[in-house]
Amino acid sequence: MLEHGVDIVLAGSIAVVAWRVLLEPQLFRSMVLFIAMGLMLSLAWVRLAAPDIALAEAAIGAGLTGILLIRAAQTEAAQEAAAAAREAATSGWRRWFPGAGRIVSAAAALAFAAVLLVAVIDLPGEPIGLTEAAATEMEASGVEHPVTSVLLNFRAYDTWLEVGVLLLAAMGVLAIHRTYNLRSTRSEEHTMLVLTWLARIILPLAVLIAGYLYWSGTHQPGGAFQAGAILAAALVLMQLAGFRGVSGLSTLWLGAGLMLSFAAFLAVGFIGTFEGEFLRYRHATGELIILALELTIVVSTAVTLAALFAGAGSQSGDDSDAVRARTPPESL
Amino acid sequence: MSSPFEWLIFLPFAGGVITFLLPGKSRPWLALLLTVGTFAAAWWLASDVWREGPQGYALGGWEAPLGINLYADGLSALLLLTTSAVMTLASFYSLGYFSREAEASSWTEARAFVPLWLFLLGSLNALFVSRDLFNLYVALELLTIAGVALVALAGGATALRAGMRYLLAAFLASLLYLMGVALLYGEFGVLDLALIAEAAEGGTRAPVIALAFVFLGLGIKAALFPFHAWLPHAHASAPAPVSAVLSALVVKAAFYVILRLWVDVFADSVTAPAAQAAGALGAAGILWGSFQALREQRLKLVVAHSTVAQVGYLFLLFPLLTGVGEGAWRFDAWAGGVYHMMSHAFAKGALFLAAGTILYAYGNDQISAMRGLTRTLPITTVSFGIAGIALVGLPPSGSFIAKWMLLTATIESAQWWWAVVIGAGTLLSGAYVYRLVSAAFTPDTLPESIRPVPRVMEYASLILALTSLGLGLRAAEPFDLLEVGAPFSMIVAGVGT
Amino acid sequence: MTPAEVIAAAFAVTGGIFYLAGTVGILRFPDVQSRLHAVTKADNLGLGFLAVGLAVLAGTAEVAAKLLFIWFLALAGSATACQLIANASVDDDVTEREQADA
Amino acid sequence: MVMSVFLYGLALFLILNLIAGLVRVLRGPTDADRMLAAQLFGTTGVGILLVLAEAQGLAALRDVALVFALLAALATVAFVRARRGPGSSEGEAGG
Repeated sequence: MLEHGVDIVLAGSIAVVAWRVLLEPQLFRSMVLFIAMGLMLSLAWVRLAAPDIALAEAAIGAGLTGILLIRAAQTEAAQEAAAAAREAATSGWRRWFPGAGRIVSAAAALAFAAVLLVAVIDLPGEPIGLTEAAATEMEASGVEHPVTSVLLNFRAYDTWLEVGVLLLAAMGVLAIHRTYNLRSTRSEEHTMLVLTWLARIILPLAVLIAGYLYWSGTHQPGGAFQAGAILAAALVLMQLAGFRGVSGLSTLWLGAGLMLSFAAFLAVGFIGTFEGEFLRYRHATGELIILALELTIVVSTAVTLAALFAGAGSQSGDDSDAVRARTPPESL
Repeated sequence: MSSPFEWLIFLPFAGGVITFLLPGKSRPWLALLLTVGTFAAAWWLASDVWREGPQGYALGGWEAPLGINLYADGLSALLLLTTSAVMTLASFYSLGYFSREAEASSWTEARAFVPLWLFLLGSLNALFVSRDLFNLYVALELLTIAGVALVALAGGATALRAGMRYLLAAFLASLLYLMGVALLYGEFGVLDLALIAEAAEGGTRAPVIALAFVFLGLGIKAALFPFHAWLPHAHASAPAPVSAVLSALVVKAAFYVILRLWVDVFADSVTAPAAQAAGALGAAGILWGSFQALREQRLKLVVAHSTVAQVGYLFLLFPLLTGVGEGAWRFDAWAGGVYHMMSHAFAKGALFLAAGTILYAYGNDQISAMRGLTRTLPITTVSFGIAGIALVGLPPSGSFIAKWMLLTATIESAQWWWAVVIGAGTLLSGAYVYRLVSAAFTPDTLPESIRPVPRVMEYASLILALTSLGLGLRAAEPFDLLEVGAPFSMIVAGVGT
Repeated sequence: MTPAEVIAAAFAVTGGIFYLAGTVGILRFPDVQSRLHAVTKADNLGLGFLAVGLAVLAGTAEVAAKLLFIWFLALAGSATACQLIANASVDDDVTEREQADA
Repeated sequence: MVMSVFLYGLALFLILNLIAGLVRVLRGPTDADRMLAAQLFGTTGVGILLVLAEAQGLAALRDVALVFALLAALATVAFVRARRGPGSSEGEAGG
């Protein structure tokens, strides 16, 4: 009985908080509400008995998203954009119909929710899918956790390309900032003792916990992406505390860190073609290969996410390239 | 590595990794080599398909439903060939385009450009051989992120804003598609397209809402009117080779997924009213895009708006295929549509490259500034003219054949209103192409300073333009290839079942 | 209910009361510096009692150790965070006063 | 059975606490207040996760709590570090 109470309160508050996040005129308030929503979403995954996703949501939602949003919200550009949006919302025809935009978007969202509800109700009642097939073949995959065997063996190709998506995001951010060298980014002052203290405590523990999640991924919820996200958060904390985090890496090492996992999949795939098909590794070596690939995912995820953060913060660089990037050329 | 599938995936992605890690002036040359290699792999796959019929490949040795399977029939093979051909020529072009030694930025641009470029090629290949609903999602994501990054590479506020808009639109589209995929998985319990097609046969299990999500998401990515607003500025602000492949290939990739799902997988589930609606949006796109192209003052924006119009033609396929009986016109319509995809890919690639050359030489791309182009850049003028002919669909271009087949299908299936739309679109495109060509042929005092243009840039666009023309002269082989694994057979259609 | 469950429930309820106190504190106290106490003292104690209760309930040393570790992490994190917030709010106050003087 | 009801009741109570804390985010008045509320969410969230781990019998949820506890302070650190110049992050009063 009470568990339904938990679910109803949780679902209702997620909807309300999401609504406030969207409508909140003040940027910072909206961001803090968004962080709270991330926590609630993680709880929702818990209630859906999906600890793998709850872990990912915790590592990325609680750690990195919050940091990125708060930093972004406090830049002057963001404040100006928010002010301009507020201005636009109260000018022109909207002055005559205050709240018209809200009503329209609310109606659209409700209609969408209703359609989605109908679609979900229409689904066949009995659980179908590939769960059983995955369980039958799990022995041949080399690991004992079904999620890992799907991600790292049956559908390793998808995972590889997803690693590529992450990599491309980082490459894109670095390309936009016109540097593959994060050493030029502004580093924080080393003044806050408390922060140094925190970084000294958190860093080793983060490595420990990431290692634990990585290792446990072979037989229980956990895994490489979550471990990588935690390490990334630790790297960002280092940077914020004034240490050289990922921005201490040279161009070559940064590139190697970003590429490691994608290249490792590529190499494993290539070797697999001698045995049969691309990405084939189902025999005795399966577990070793999966562990090795997961380790590369940990490293690359950590470096990539941390580089996204460092790259996004590199706007204050003063080299001529960055200046050029901000000045629009006469025509395009 | 004994299968062309392996090379198609391996070559571009390995190239992306290597060119990102190893600095050196040879980078663009390596990219060129790899695009040529990819073309060879596509040719290999196409000849396998030609001789032995549709090809399959089980990644990791795991057969569907558990694993991911690749698949190629005539349609995939033709699109793979088109992709690597256009990208090879655009790579040639970029050798010249990024060699601006004088500007400090050229090095960073080229350095960022080559790996992203190869990743884009890899994701296009991955998409055209995929036979898995979720794998298609991943390939689309990869494609989108590479595309956005390449747009933003141009630098400057305009390009960044355009890239951001592109990203947001594509992101919304991805989420819609993914939601549809989740619902389809809930309905069918598998992700493999062939298995879903089996389960959906007869149309008794038609998850309408899921399909609506999927097609809406893909429609946004394919810039179907009225979801096209992100396209013109994104395509016009990018560096020239990027503009070319975005308009020629990336938009088509999303359309390819629609086509695959519509005719191969859910043929019995889609309804005639839905097909008419898709056709109507396509028609609106043709008219609106052409109209905007007529009003624009900047060359690249004209060409970009024209893409919105040309994508519209593709959506006219669906009313000609769905719910109008089993007549011979169905193969005509289908093959005409696919041929239009290819022909437009080459023509639009040529136009964007030529526009980039003008921008490169003149420093701006105002149409009014194009005067005297015949004297300053004669080869570019010629490629402009030829690509223009192909775009309008005059004989002997490939578009002419494509439009002819579409027109035949509209008449035979007694849907004359689509013929009116095709006619009006052709007239409008004739008008905007004429506007450009006449500007080029207007003699005028030459601008004071013209930056010398590397020859390779001019010839790359010329070859692309000639290819789009050649498609009209040698149509037999492509059509035969297209028939391998095709949902509508020419022979069956000929018998008139 | 077994005696262990009764003890566990008692600890957990105590933890809940501290959480409630924390919430009341952050809502009712007059300024940032006072509200800091809600987090640093009440909530952390709440989590501590809760962890002890759940450890008793789980009954294994392994889980108990993990719960204690989690509590320690939360303590370290919130202690630092609150110190940082306190610093920031003091800066704010100083600025306000300077602005008032000017 | 009794224990299960008790644990879910406790979880519900903690969630309501969390929701009540949202009021402070809306009211402010300074950004520091809002950040403080976020910190409170972290501690409460860890508590909820631990209770649910016991109630649902999913040991893996303790790992989720562990990750939250580890990373809870990060947003605050970013907040303090990103403040540029005094007064710039001053929120408007009321809410």
